Amino acid sequence: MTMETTPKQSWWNRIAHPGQFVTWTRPLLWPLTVLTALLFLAGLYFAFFNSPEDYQMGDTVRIMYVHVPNAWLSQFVYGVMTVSALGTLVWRHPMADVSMKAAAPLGAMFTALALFTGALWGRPTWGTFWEWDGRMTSTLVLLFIYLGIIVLWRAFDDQLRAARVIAVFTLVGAINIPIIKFSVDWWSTLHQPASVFRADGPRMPGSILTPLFVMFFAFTFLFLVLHLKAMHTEVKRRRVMTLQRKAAQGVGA
Amino acid sequence: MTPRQVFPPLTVRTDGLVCGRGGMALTQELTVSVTSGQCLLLRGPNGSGKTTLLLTLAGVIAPLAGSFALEGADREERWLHYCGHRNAIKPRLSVIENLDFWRAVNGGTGEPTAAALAEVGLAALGSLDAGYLSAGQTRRLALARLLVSYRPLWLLDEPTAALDVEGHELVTRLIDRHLDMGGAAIAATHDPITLPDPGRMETLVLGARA
Amino acid sequence: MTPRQVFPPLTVRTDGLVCGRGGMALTQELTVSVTSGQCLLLRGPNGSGKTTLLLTLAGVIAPLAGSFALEGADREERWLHYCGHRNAIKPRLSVIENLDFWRAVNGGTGEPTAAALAEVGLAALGSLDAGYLSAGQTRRLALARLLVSYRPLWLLDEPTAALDVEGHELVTRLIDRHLDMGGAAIAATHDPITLPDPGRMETLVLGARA
Amino acid sequence: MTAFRAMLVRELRLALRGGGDMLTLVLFFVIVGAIVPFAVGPDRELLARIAPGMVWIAAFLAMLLGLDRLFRPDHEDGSLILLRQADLSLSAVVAAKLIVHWAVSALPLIVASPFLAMLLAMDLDTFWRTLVSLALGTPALAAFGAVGAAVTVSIRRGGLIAPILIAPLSIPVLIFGTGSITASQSSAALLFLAALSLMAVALAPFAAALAISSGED
Amino acid sequence: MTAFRAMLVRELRLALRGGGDMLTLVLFFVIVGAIVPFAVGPDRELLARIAPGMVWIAAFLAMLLGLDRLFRPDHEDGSLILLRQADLSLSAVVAAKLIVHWAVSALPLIVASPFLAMLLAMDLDTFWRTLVSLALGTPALAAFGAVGAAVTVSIRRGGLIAPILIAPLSIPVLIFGTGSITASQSSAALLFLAALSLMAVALAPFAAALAISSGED
Ligand code: HEM
Ligand SMILES: Nc1ncnc2c1ncn2[C@@H]1O[C@H](COP(=O)(O)OP(=O)(O)OP(=O)(O)O)[C@@H](O)[C@H]1O
Ligand SMILES: Nc1ncnc2c1ncn2[C@@H]1O[C@H](COP(=O)(O)OP(=O)(O)OP(=O)(O)O)[C@@H](O)[C@H]1O
Ligand SMILES: [Mg+2]
Ligand SMILES: [Mg+2]
Repeated sequence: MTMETTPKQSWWNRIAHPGQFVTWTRPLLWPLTVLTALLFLAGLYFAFFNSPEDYQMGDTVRIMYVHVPNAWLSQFVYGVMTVSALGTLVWRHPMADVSMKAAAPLGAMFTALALFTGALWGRPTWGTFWEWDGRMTSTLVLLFIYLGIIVLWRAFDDQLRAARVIAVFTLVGAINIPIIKFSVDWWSTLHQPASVFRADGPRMPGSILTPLFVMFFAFTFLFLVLHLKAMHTEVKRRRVMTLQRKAAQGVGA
Repeated sequence: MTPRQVFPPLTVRTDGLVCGRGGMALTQELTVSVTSGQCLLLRGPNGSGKTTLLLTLAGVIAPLAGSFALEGADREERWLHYCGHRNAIKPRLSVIENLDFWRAVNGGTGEPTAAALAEVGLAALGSLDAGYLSAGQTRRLALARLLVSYRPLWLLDEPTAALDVEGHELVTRLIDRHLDMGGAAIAATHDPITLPDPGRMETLVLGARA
Repeated sequence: MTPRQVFPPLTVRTDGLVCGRGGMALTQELTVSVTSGQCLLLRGPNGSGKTTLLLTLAGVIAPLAGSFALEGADREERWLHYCGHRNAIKPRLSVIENLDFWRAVNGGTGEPTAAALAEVGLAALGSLDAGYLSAGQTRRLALARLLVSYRPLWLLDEPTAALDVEGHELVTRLIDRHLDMGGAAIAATHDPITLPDPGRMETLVLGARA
Repeated sequence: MTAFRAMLVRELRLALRGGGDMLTLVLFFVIVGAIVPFAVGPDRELLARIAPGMVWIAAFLAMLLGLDRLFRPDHEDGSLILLRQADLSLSAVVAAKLIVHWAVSALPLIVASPFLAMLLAMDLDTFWRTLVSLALGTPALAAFGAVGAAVTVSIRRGGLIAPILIAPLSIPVLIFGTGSITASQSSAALLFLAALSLMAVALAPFAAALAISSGED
Repeated sequence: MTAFRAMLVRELRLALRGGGDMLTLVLFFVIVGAIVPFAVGPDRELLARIAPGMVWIAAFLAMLLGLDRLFRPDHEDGSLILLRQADLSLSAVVAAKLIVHWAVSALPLIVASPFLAMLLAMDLDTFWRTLVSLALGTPALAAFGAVGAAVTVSIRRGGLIAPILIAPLSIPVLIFGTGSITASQSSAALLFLAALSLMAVALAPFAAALAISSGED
């Protein structure tokens, strides 16, 4: 990763240099962490003490405050990856591939959480952990795509080279995800599963919406913090690797 | 039989080009230029970065720093032949089929297939499965690829590898003719190539093995 | 450091050996014998059957006529090293892992891995993925295989291919030492190999290309 | 002989002279069909019900078999580097490979499908619909396969990764493929299928070419 | 380090490095399993019925996918010639390759089978039977595959022979495999599977070694 760092650039070019990126963004890390913590405190308070039980689901409705934000993030993160992929391919921005790589495991995690909480939720409401309901299914497929990308990252031994290739695949995936969602919905309406709780069925009173939104921001900020942290570690990892290589060859000289 | 000066005058110029593998520099900053009718010999111990440099010029590996450019050739048409360690010869295709394919794909601006085969001394084996060829014969077939379509710049990676004495002369003859036609060549080699006119040759020695 | 005369005296004797490919004879009837401390150089143009002959002696290709035998070595233990055009080096295994594997599989009677690597000049690259090695470095690694387990007879197919000048000397040195130890070698080569004591070398020129 | 045709001919020759790949495909395809009855038991109308799905799964899995041979050999013997220098654009190269890949891996399946239909006790009408849906859908499968193969070609052992990448992308094909056979609004499904194939085949060459050229040697 | 262990370690490293690692392998099966409902529809008890067949087909596919990489790389880079000169007997070499091939293409399936069971709505009993039948049957598949692969590399045009060789041998394994899960007298089927695997694994190394060493380079 080499770029001619001409002095006095725009912020864009400044963060283009990995080292500078780290120094510039590290100050952001702590405030963001604190903010996230606060949001979670507020959200959890609302969720547990300040929102009514659901008339038919009882307390299990509270799972929703975790489930929905995760479900949303599972798609949001892929959006982040798509933008990063564009950044890698079009603008060849050096930090773009770092961000792309850092986002993948997070996306997988949030998607898995959405599935998990959903499954937990499904047990009391549907009497089964897994139902081939459209939205759940497309989330599952999304998880597979995330895992595929992670596997891809692990498989390349030259990360710089990997970035552009994986960017291509990420974009292909981005084009396909809507198609997949659509097809899966078509499919699940084709053979309607027995008794699916239509998630958006009961209209939600404000008392449910407020905590939902707070949690929603809490999780989004959580992602931002983790993403930033992961990018920093990735930059460090690459530095170490090049140093090791240099050392390995230095011996021979 | 080959027309003289078929290529427009051209110059390959690198400035501050640093190539390397896996993010590590192998060469120091190279600022060289090769013009029509010149052949640059890359010498240097094993692992000194000859192949890497050639691949960089071929656009396969991104340079670590600096840049290179070809002046005088028009952008749109492909302007180089790369002949690497691996011969890109397909078993299960006959010798002629192999060559015909590359001739068609690279734009058959050069000699006809049969002539090229005769030139490299494979005339008799045209219909043999290329997988049966001996090491040197395979190399000769790879060289024939340079003849069936004219490109101004040749990047040769150890062109004489596995070739017999007569084959060494063949390579010198081919390069010489290519230079006559106004082409340029960059050849990485261990055993010395000497053109009839030494003035046409320059030698670039790459650093000792890192 | 290497013991002198570790091998029992032995002789490779062929009588009326005709080898060829696809049912076609490539060589005339060969009746040669190579004994301990001798090196037979196979010369000849591309496609003249050097590799074929070596593969025949290695028992990979059945001779068209005649026979060959190794006298003096006991039947049960493997008695030859073959080092062919292809290097049998695995990417995704580090240099050391590659060599260690062959050492274990061929019975590690020879030098320890590290020593062999240092010998061929790859000491610094031991932990590198072998797929990253340059052509010459790969060749050197293939040669190191001959050192990690002693076998009386070496069949070398263009051992100096892709090697730099210093590498040529390396090959001569290795062969010479092998002969010192009472081994025998048959080497097909295009660029001349000259041992310090020319009396140890014989040359067999195979027929012109069919 | 134009460059593109030369590319086609070469790929075709290599594929046909290579030997068993096509045979393996067809046999695998048929074997899948042969196994299912043992799994679900002799219940004919149940068989007939799952038959379309089985055909499509078999087709999908069979198409995975040939993938590793799409770019890897050219990558390993250095041809890919040279093809990047060719007058023919890399995407055209991929297109040619795509066409041939479809011809040697999907066509045989379509030819073999009567056996499958027999084994799975399809009625004639279903069978015809199956043929049509296969013909319309397999190009998309091939295209996604090509992308997956291109992305993994510079990995030294891409073997199993490609299928993992391809499978999620192929799900719509499977859904609409089976849907176009069984579902009530099958014509709509057929349309989707055709559209999907068109889009995939149109985009795949460029995506694959980009992946190949950015994964350096 | 004994020669045989060295061989095992080498094969394992080659298999697991560069994209072949366990996550990939397991993921592969999970995804193949997850594909099925999209084709046949999410009907739970229907899924449950075809699950055994699907699992076995996935196993078969994985075996086939890995086969090409069993001997060909060693054949093409010249390792096979050298292995013929090794102190280790060629049949031992094949045995090592066979073991590793099974380990990387059958074991992951067994690891992944709980997920498959969930996705395909198997009940616990069926699940256990599936595990047992897989553990007993897959060695046979691997062994037959190895012989076929050996023939492919050693004989020119061997590509045609291999599938014809593998298919008929594998079909009984698949049939009894699925049978042992669904059928009433499953114990008999299991016995047969075990016997088949034993025989195949015992004979395959020698057959394959013979094929390789008799095949000219
Ligand atoms: C594995 C199981 C499940 C998965 C993968 C899943 C996935 C999703 C997804 C992808 C969304 C959409 C989020 C968005 O549109 O941004 C969502 C929203 C939602 N889900 Fe689930 N879900 C699951 C189970 C459930 C269950 C069992 C319930 C209720 C009993 C449920 C109730 C909801 C609700 C209320 C929403 C928010 C309303 C809406 O976005 O329309 N989900 N879930
Ligand atoms: N990913 C990598 N990490 C570290 N070193 C690498 C990597 N890839 C290649 N190398 C090193 O870079 C060098 C490649 O050199 P190159 O192949 O250009 O040598 P060469 O001059 O062609 O040698 P030869 O004369 O043997 O062909 C080798 O020393 C190799 O060890
Ligand atoms: N199946 C076959 N049918 C006909 N001819 C064949 C067949 N296989 C190989 N040949 C021919 O046999 C010869 C093989 O020669 P061999 O590889 O031994 O040459 P060599 O002396 O090693 O040449 P080099 O110096 O290039 O390595 C080649 O001329 C090749 O064309
Ligand atoms: Mg080189
Ligand atoms: Mg030879």
